[in-house]
Amino acid sequence: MSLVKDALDGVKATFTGLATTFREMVSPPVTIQYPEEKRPVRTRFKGRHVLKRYDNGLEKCIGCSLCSAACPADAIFVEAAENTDDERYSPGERYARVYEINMLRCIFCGYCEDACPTEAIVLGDNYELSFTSRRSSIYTKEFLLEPVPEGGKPTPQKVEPGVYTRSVPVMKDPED
Amino acid sequence: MSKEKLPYFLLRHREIPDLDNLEVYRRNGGFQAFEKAVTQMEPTAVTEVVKASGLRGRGGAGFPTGLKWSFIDNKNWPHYVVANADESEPGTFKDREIMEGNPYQFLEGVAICAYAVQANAAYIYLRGEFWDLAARLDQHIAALEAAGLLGENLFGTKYSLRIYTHLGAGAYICGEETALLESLEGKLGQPRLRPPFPPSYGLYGKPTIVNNVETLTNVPLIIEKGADWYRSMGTEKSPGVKIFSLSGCINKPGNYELPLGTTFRELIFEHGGGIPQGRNIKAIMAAGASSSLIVADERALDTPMDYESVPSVGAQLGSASVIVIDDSVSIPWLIDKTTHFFRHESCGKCTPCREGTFWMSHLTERIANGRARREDVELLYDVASQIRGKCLCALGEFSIEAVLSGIERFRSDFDVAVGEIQVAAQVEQVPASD
Amino acid sequence: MLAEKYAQEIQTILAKYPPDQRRSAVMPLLYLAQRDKMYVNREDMAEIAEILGITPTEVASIVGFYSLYYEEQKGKYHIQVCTDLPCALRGADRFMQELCARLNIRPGETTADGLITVEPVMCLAACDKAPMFQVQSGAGLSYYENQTVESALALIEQLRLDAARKRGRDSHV
Amino acid sequence: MMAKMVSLTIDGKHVEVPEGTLVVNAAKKVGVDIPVFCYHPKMEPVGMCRMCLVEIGRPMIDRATGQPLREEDGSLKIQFGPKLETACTTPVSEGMVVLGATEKAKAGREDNLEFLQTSHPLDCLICDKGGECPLQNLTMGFGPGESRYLYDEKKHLAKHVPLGELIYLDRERCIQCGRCVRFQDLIAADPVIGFSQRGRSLQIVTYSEPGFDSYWSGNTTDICPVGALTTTDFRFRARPWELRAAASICNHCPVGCNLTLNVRREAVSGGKWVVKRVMPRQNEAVNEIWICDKGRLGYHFGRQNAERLKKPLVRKNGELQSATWEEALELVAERFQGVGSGLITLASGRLSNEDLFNLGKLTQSLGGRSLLYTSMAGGDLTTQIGFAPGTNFADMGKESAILVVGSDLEEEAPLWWLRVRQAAKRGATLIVLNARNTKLDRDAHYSLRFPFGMAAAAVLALVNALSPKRPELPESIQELARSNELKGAAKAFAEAKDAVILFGSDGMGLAETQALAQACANLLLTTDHFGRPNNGLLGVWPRANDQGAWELGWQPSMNLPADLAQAQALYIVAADPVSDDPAYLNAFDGQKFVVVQDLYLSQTARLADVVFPAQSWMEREGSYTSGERRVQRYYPALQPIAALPPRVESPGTRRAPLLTGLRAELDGPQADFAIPAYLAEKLGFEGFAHASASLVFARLAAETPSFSGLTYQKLAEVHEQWPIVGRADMYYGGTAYENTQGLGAQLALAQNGASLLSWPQAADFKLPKLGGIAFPITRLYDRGATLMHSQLLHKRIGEPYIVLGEQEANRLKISQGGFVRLTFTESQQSVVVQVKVDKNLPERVVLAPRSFGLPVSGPTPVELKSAG
Repeated sequence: MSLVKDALDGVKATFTGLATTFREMVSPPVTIQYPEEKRPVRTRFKGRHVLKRYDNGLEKCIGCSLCSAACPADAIFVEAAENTDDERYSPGERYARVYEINMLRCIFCGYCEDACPTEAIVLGDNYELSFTSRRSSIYTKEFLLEPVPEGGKPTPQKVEPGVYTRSVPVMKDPED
Repeated sequence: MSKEKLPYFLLRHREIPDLDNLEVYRRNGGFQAFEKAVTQMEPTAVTEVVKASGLRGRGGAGFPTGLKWSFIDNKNWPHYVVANADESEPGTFKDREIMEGNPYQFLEGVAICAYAVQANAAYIYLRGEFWDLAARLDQHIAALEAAGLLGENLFGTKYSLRIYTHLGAGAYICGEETALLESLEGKLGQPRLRPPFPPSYGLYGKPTIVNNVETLTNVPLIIEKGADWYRSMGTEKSPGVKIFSLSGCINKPGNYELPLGTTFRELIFEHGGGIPQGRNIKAIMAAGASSSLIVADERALDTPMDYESVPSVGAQLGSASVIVIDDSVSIPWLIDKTTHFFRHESCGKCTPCREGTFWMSHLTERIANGRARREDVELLYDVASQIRGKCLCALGEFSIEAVLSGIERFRSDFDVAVGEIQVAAQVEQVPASD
Repeated sequence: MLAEKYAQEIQTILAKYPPDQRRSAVMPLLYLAQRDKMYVNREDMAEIAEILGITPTEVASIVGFYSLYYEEQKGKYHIQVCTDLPCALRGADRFMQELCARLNIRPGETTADGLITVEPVMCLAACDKAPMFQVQSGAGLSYYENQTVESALALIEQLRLDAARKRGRDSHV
Repeated sequence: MMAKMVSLTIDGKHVEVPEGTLVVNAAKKVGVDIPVFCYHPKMEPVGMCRMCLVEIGRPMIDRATGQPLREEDGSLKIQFGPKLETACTTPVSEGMVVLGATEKAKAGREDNLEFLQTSHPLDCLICDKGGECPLQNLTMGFGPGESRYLYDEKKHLAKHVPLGELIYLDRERCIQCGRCVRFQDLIAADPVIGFSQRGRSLQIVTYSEPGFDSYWSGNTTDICPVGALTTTDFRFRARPWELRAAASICNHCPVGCNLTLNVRREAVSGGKWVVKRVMPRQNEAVNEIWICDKGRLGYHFGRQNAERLKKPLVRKNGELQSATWEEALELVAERFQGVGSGLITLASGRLSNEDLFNLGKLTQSLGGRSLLYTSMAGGDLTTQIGFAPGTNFADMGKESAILVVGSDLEEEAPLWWLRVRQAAKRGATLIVLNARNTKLDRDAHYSLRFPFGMAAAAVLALVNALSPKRPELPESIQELARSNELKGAAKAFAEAKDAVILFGSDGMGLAETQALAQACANLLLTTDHFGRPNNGLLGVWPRANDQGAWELGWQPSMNLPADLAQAQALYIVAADPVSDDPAYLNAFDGQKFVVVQDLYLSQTARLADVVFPAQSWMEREGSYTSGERRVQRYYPALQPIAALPPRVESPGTRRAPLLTGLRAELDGPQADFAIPAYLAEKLGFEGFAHASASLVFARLAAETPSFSGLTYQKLAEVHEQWPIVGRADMYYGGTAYENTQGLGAQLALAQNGASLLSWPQAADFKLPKLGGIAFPITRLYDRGATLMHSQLLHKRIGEPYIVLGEQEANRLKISQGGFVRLTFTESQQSVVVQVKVDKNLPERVVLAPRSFGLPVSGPTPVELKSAG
């Protein structure tokens, strides 16, 4: 009895296993053809930082260094300088002349994003962060800045005097 | 209260023509008091007579004059006397009339005060707008020097005295005595920290007596006729006569010299001829723009105007600059006027006054122009209360009186102002400017 | 140069104050400087500073603090209307508005001929005689009380005539 | 005399403080924070900002008995006033009860902060003060959290207002506390900024030319409780929390101000650590919490710029070419060997004690002469009767006398001017004895003028008025000698309990200052004012460590050009004689062997056979001896320049390179003390240390009597100072740094007691009938090597000029700003320079600023001709 039963169980088990195999044979594949093909990230994914611009092309970053102060990994280096109306990078007096993130140190905690008073630094979707040397692990401002939006002008801009006197725009409280 | 008309003591020029002529003034007993003081009295004796007369400062604070003189620091010399003729309180225009009409009595008062504290130099600090007046006073002083009533070795004694005029240049704050002294020293007219008070640390750091024009003008009479005579007028605690400057919604505005203790009713309706166009009286400001708004009810009208009684209706007598407000006036409009004034005149030295008057004036402007949010009246009240008790000098402290009393006592006017209902203001407003 | 032009006046002014307190003379000297042009320029401030042994900044502080001194050229005649509470209760605001309207300016502005500036000011201690104003010019300050718009315009006409006559005289010299 | 002590309680803490102490200070002493904005412990209170409001209660007194009333439990009955009171203006009184944490007091602070915020822009994010801002801190600590003021109604004002090219004003941020205005008026005595307008429009203005014309302007940015005032140097350069701090000592003048160098890595400098700003560091015995603008803004010469020497240079085929240290050292050692007395080592007081010690010792070992490169003598006397340990200007007041002679003190040593002035304000008798008017005259009780060239004679006239041993006085000083003013001054000086003399080199060279020092010493000896605290002689030296050089036995040559000309080998360190006076060119005839050791390739270095690159003071450790004989340590702020790639290491803690062996490892500039030690090693001399400054100092202390007992540890000792600054409560005293790295120590006086010296030469000095005499004067901002790298100050320095009296200018028909051809009678050199006119100068007198390229080392005959 038990022998027969054992044999039957064995067969059953085999087919149960094969059923999975056959099912997976016809279901769509999980793997994608990375890097030709890319999977979308979750909405709250924290990827590589992007430095944002206003619609007119001015940089949102005002060089306040609060991101750098907030960074627990000491990955961010900011060096500010003074804007003039002839050579304006951002609204207000101060802009980031140098903005660097050492991606070897970054832990993607997003504190920089939280600390930013102008919503200039945003952790984006990009997770492709390979580099071949320590030197190239330091992402510069030119690299991090998003492209000039349509209708905007690249920085530095020559602007009307007295228009961009405020560093921090009046922002509504976040609603979510 | 006796009703018989007293002769004029301060505004004597109204009875004696050409009193601004030295001859005329001397013919009417002028400079006898000064001569008597210098030749027959010890300086301290002069102070004692003034003390005994109960004369109190007529500039607003009501501080006993003789007592102030007795505080002069005799360890530090020289001494100075400064006459405060910076009359700038909206609603006050008495000193100007004295100095124009009865200048010699005022100058004699300055001289007696100077003798009492042994000052050899006295300055008359006039507001800059009194340009013509200053020139006339200079002539009067020259006349006195020519007549030997000012200068060296007066009346054959060792005492000498010079009086100088000094013009301000448009700053209400210089009516505050320490700001006045700073201004006289050629600095910004910002109040000093007190103590020390001027009788120990005044002009150029020297003991100085600063008195109002009207106060000093009382002095020759007191010396001439005695303290008891002076005490026979007015009330027990507020003896003497006072000039009440009456202005606003009144038929006969002007200066009225009356004994202290005269009621509001008598001043406004008997002397002032009542309210124009048969309108009703709504409120009274007893001390110019710095005063609380008194609800002009029967009780208030029957209140005697002296230093003790006015507080019973929630106000101060101050300089007795009575502004009458009739029922066509919107109180928010009124306090916008006063806060605008204080904002413009704040010297900027201390934070609550500098920022507070600025903020209040923003709010009152909004309220008066019907642009206010509902909570702005509460906020205005809070801001005004926030200023209280924190300022360096009286300007800031008094800038809130009209605001607080206005909101407390005339709340309905504010409700109208912040409501959607637009009430046509009686007087068109002019954009505020700094 | 003030020191040469007003040597006598300067001495008279300085004599009023103790010798070691010359600084007290800053306000009268500023009036002296303002007489010419109806404003005080930097050179005058520097010269007054020199006379008194203080810095030009200290002189400029005084000019800035007190409202009767001007750092900039405005009209030759400043018509300063008191619009404080007691005067306003007697129609001073309306008076000034109408006056300005008739002169085609706004309060604080100067007429097209550069002669007349109308501005509101704080209390002038003539509350019982409102509407009233003072006229500040090189000649000093004078009060005009119990005014109407018509009487004010008549005065302005007179001031303009005076100015024209003065200009004519100056051009002959 | 001890002040009466008063006891009171503040927020429940019992305090005992001297009578007259302000409540706010008493609170600070027991660690109770009463917030302030306008109050500053170095200035008289004004009670403007109303931030320090507290409840104050006082014991009730029974009018009849005069006794205090008591509660039932026996405690004092306390009466509180109806209003809050300002703690900054209220002096303590016995039994006072101060409450700063009650609801009423807290509400008062909240109210005030809300008021201040109504017009403050809240742009902390980009504000240079953000992070060390009193308004920010106090708002966090005591503020209402939210403002009810409508944002739209905020007043917008100019944010970029240059008060001058050094200081910027942000009108929006200003809270009208007046600290800056009061500082300039009361402490700096330059009321060149002031308030204009009134009420909410009150604003800071300056009408000076150039703007904010004061040597003290930078201090206003320290005490500004908001970011309204910023220096051009630091504006937007970094956030305060990103900076590291290294303790240092200013090396521009002999005061020895304690500094903090704030450093940070800088991308635009290629990622190097750089000094971002210079801040004062508290030392109440030296600079209190102030520094002058030269110290604050003139540091750039020590930075690692492109012009700095990085490698040794050796002359090959007539050209200076890069070489290895090994090569250069080897060559110098070889050439110095056996030169004996033919060697002259010429070094300046820009070097540290350790440098001078090793240089001197090497020279001595070789048998050469060590000469101090200076324009001022008299140090042999200041080492004997200089300031004794415990001397502090802060302790001088009533009963003290201060004589300043031959010195334009604010130009020569700004902080001493400030401290002397304050001593005079406290009641010290200040006697200013000069040939011309100086700023110090304003505060002097006796302001005496002597004829140009008669400084020593004028001091002898003072002695003459006191002493029976009357020195002979020349004719032209007789008038001064007979004056009652001088007699009064002499008497006041003699009768003062304590007295000091500061002598400078205004209008004088070596010979004249030597005579002056001797006369001053005689005056001190005659009046018995030496050898104890707050007495003695102070030299207002041209350089930071001149006193140290004298202490270590360095002396100047009275005839340096001749000495140099005769030498066979020269070792010139931190000195550039050729730029100063082309006459020195004669010494460089190509025959002798010349070694120059410096930061830059100076005019002198260009003539050398070997040039050693030296480290700047901010790259290394060392100590200076101030004029007050206080030895103070400075610490490295930057990593030294290295030709090899730098190791990533944090500065501030790093010590001088530890060299296990010389040669191949040596790279980049070396410390001035190390280079002579390397040479000594090459030459086989014993007893040199090169590994670290502390080792050198240990030897120095062991071998120099006046330094005996001093160690680096001792110099690093600190004690609590008042006022408290630089901690979390920087609102109180400003952003000056607390001193945690050492207050230094004053040198002991020479053991052998001083006795009356011979009278100095004081011959009659007559101005010529023709031509003129150029007298050297010192200007704070000069064209010397240390300032020309600070471009910020260039505008203030200006081009070379001379000063003439009105008569002289009229005679030459020249006015202010005109040009004149100045010919030096002896050398027949001539230059064209601009003229400034000072109406108080006599005829035939030409004032020639030092370090402006004019070869005037002492009174020099010149001829003048208008040059259009």
